[in-house]
Amino acid sequence: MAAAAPARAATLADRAIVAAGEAGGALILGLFLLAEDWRLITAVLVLCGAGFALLELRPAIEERIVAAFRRAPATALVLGAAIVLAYPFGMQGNSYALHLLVIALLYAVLALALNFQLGSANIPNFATGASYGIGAYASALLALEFGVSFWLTLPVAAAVATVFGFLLGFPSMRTRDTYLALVTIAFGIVVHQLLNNFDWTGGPNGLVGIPAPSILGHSFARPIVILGQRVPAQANFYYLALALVALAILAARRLHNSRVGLAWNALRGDELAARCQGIDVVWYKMLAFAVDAFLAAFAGSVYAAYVSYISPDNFTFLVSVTIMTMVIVGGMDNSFGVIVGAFLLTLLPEKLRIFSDYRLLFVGVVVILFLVLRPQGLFPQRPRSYGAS
Amino acid sequence: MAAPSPLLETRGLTMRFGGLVAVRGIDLALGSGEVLAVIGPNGAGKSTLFNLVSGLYRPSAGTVHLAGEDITGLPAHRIAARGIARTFQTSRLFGDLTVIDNVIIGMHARTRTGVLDALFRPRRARAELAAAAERAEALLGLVSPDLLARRHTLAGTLPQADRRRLELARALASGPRLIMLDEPSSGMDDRDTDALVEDIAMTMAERPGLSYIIIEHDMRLVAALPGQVVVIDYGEKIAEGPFAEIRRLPRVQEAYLGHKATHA
Amino acid sequence: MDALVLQYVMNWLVLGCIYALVALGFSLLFGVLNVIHFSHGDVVIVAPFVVLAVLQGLVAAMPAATAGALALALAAAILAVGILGVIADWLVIRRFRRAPAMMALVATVALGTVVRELIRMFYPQGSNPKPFPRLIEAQVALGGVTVPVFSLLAIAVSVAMMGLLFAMMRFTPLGLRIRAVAEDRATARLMAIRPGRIFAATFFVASAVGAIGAILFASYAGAVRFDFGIQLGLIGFSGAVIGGLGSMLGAILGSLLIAGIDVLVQATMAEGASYRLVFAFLLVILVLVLKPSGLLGRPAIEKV
Amino acid sequence: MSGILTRRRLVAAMALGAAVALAPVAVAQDKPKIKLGFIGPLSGGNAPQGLGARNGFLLAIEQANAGGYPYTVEGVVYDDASDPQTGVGAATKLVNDPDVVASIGHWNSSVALATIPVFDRFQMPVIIWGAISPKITEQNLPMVTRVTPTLVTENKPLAAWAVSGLGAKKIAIVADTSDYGTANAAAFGQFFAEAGGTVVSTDLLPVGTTDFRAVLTRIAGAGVDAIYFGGVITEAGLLRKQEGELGLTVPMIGISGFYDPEFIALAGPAAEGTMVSYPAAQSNPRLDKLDADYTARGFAEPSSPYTKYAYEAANILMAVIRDKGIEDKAALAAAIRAISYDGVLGTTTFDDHGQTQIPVEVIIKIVRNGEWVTRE
Repeated sequence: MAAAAPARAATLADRAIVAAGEAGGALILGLFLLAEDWRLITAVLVLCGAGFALLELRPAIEERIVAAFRRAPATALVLGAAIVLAYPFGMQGNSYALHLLVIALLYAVLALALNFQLGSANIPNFATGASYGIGAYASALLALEFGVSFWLTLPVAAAVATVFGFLLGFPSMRTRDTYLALVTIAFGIVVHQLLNNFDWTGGPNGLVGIPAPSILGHSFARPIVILGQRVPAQANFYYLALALVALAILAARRLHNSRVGLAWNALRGDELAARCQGIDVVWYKMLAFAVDAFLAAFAGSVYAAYVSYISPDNFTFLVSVTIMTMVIVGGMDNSFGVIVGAFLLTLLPEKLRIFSDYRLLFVGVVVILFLVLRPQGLFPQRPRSYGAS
Repeated sequence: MAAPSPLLETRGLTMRFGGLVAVRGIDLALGSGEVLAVIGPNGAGKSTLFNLVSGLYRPSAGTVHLAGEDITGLPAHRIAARGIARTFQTSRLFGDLTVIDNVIIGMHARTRTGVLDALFRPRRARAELAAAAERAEALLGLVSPDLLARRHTLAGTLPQADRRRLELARALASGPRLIMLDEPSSGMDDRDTDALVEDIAMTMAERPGLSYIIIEHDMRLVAALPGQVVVIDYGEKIAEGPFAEIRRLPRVQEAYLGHKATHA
Repeated sequence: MDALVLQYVMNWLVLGCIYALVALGFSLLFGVLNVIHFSHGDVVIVAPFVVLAVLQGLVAAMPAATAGALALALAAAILAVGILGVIADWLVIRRFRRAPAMMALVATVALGTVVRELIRMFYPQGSNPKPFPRLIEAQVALGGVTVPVFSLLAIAVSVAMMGLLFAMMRFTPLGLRIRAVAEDRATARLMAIRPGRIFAATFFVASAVGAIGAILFASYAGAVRFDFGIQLGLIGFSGAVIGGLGSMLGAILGSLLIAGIDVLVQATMAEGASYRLVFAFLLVILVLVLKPSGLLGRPAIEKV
Repeated sequence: MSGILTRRRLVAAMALGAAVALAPVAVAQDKPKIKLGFIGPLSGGNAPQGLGARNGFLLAIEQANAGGYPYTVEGVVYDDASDPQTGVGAATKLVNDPDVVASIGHWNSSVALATIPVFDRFQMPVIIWGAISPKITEQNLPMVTRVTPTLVTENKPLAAWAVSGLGAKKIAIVADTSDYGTANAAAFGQFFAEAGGTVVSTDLLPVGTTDFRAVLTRIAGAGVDAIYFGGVITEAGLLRKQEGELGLTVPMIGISGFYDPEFIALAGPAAEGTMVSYPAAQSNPRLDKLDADYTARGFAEPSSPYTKYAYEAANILMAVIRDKGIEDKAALAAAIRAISYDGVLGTTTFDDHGQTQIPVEVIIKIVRNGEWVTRE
């Protein structure tokens, strides 16, 4: 008898809710991406705000939607995959919208990476930006200095960053909370300063002319043409980043629903009690740092190849704080929430360009409002279910 | 009735915090299947003793042996893996996780899945977790059918008595050789205490080989337990023996009942 | 003493003292509220702007009175920033009292952005650096070198403030109450202390002390810009943490240590200047690896 | 069911939003409309540079619109916040807008280096108005040209003058660790040594440094004839002020990066005697008129040293667009490189890498009585 709570078969209503949810989400996102008029952008934002207010006031609605997704996972997966794969073709050739999507997806990977730590294990880490940078630099240097193919630099860069992640995790053996937070802040600053000061990293000028990857002779710098439909070159990286997000989600799910995820959750809840259950907290903390660095490095490699130029300014303390904010605003230990957080905080500042000077001010105010009004995050953690699948 | 090599043996166990000596030269011996009650006034060093045995503190002097093996100063998770489980005076459940999550975490030392398994062999990892979930449910059913019914609620929302039971279930989940219960009755009324005595008696009947060390204040509970009683005051062992004898010793009455006069 | 060494030592002491005034705020707030107020640096840097604004207003009104105007401006700035700290708490920080520490951290980072942007946009020509007057221009001869009186003043003011703060915490009813709340909020409440008022008072004191630090900082640098608060806050925070949060003496020690390594590296290493942040923050990491709760912090023995 | 209900409301609201967005802004105009892009730091510590440049850009457009230009030009201004990623976002937004014909951009070299691949890939001519890293034109991307002299062209004559004119034998170099500072320090150091001087020390300090005393104390001990500073206004002002305080009386020199009244305001009386090299060709009647126009226009922000570059870049763009039309971007880019433009900077021509060839004959500007004057 290992059944989880709701194991009913999916009803037609469930499927309808799933379809409506996914299509609606895609539509709102598209509208937001393509909108140029400040009134429309404000309208979409107000709409989203109203939506969350509704969920806050009527938790039953949220429960119903979640239940529907749980009962109709196949529908959700197939429809979701179809939507995200076809998405670039719905952007009307708008390369700016595609660019925003690529950046948002990369930040989603970074936020998912940090979520292993911050969400699952409640270990503060203000150095995800540094791992992101280490990955980007490792990958770019390999490509530029040794002509290594992008696909090969990916795992190597990830390995390099993972080593640094373990190193950073080392102090976590003894330091905790605010003290550990400062260690990671310091690490991030040191990495940024060193990238800026060394000669072989290109100094403040960074690295120029990082080649775009290619696959089967198709360079990622060229537009995609399928059935006469032409989408801008950014779509290549959209799919690459998408694959990375899918990978990150898969890893997050598997780890979350395993002994490892439980151990992280345990040391989040009560480190001392966790130790008494036989959990080697030092190992699990360092592991969390390593996993974070590993995934962040992937995002870094893709970013370097996408923009073809990196400099230390891409990997500042502020970037780490932004990633941290994405996880907390999105909802700790909830992959979907974290992705929403990443999209929100990537797109919001871009879309607030219309408010020009007030942009940063608005972003700051919005973040504070989110934290105050929905402290558990947009999509809070949900209990595990056992034996359902 | 003591076994040739006792299950747990401490020799000269001592703990100093700066100038303060919390535990001084304590010798204990406990065989398989035995029960030991530890009593003494507040601040006598009982919990410190537990923390030394379970590896949360590293002793300033003295040794701890488990079934002949020296486990002095090992980190807590290693000691837990060797078969010593414990509960805490104020319950330390993982409140933001479900009841069943708590029990499965208790099995951490008995399960194997690592990161790579979780990532690349999901089937095996899932099977292990499913098996763990099944065992956890069985265990919950044993400790309390009521708890089993609430296995998907968050542990933080449980009432006091159920928390205590869940802690017991979590401790049992690791399949220990020795369970240390730190004041299981604290904060309970008489009815809950009676239920607790029943729970403990039942698990003892269910797992005959298991040893217990129980810190207790409630004399009714101590009286109901089989086995020896150790009295600690000012960090030192001042008496040892069956409860019926211990309670009559003047030094114990002075040390213990003197402090606890209001309660007694 | 060698004239150069004396210069370095003065430089170190002035910087260390200024950082310490900011660090003390972090430490005080953490000790009492268990909260990291990451926008502290941005809040206190408002002080020099208030000084400038008030000075300008006063000079426009009556061009004669300069010394009096300066005193008035300083007082106004300290008061205003003290109140600003209370407002920051009231608007944002108090909402995270029971939340996980990281939420307060992230929220206050966002709050810092807001404060910074508000200065930039609403102070006239807010993006530009503003020259900030030296409070005292005179110089004295000391051990063979001329030393600005300001440096001595900065050190004296800082030490006096530290002393005042210690005395306040130890001997005044307010200090006793603050310590009571820091020790045990629930018990303090039973003793008819209202934690809400104590929190406000703590924010006021921490921000006002930080404001003095920020004014000295601007005056020592010779200018103030809307984003100077970031680094001031970060270094003050680091000083407080490596000293051991909650320990006022630790905050001072930590700040002196960071200022010390900064000056030392720049003074002695050929390319030291470009690595000054690297060394400062490596020191931070090193201290925390060796002393996980900071130099004078209470070691975290957890009660079981 | 409630889920579906919400969804319906969503659609209604979206339709409403779309209707609002599409409401036409009916303006009767016979001239065709085009847009020109501008990117620069409009927020953050470098905002003064960016805002001054933006105003120059807008002023050029306003004057064109008022002066019988064949198109109605609209300026599209985006902030890059000195952040490469934000800059790439802005550049992508510009190239994506079919109405934007060409752009000018960037004060920070790191941002420019990040965005020029975007401009190049999406075929939009871009003129760099502020970023000075040699790497920008070294790549020789066809779409990219630059109206500012690189550091090399400004530092070389200054270094030669420092040795021969100023008579400095030993010099200490101070700069920040940004691209601007490091490149300046390297270029000046090289040229100064080539001219026969000795570089005693080179100190680069992280951006945001406000206290230079430790470095200055060491320099004071080394006994130098002058200090070269290769950074921008804030740090230059603080450095000079603190120099005076430490009794370091040797002159401070630099390139035009801090040739700004703001510097004098910051350094106060200590600014006296500070000398910078300044491209001589830049002083001409057109420039004086720009200054007058700028003042007359009443912008909220003061002009910056980059106002004229952005102004000139915009004018060059509009000049080639007038000739070549708006369709063929490659032709536009080629025309920019081929131009010989008479403007506020003098006569601008570009080399085969798109770098301006304005001859840099420098004059020395010095602070006297709280004002920048030409040193005779």
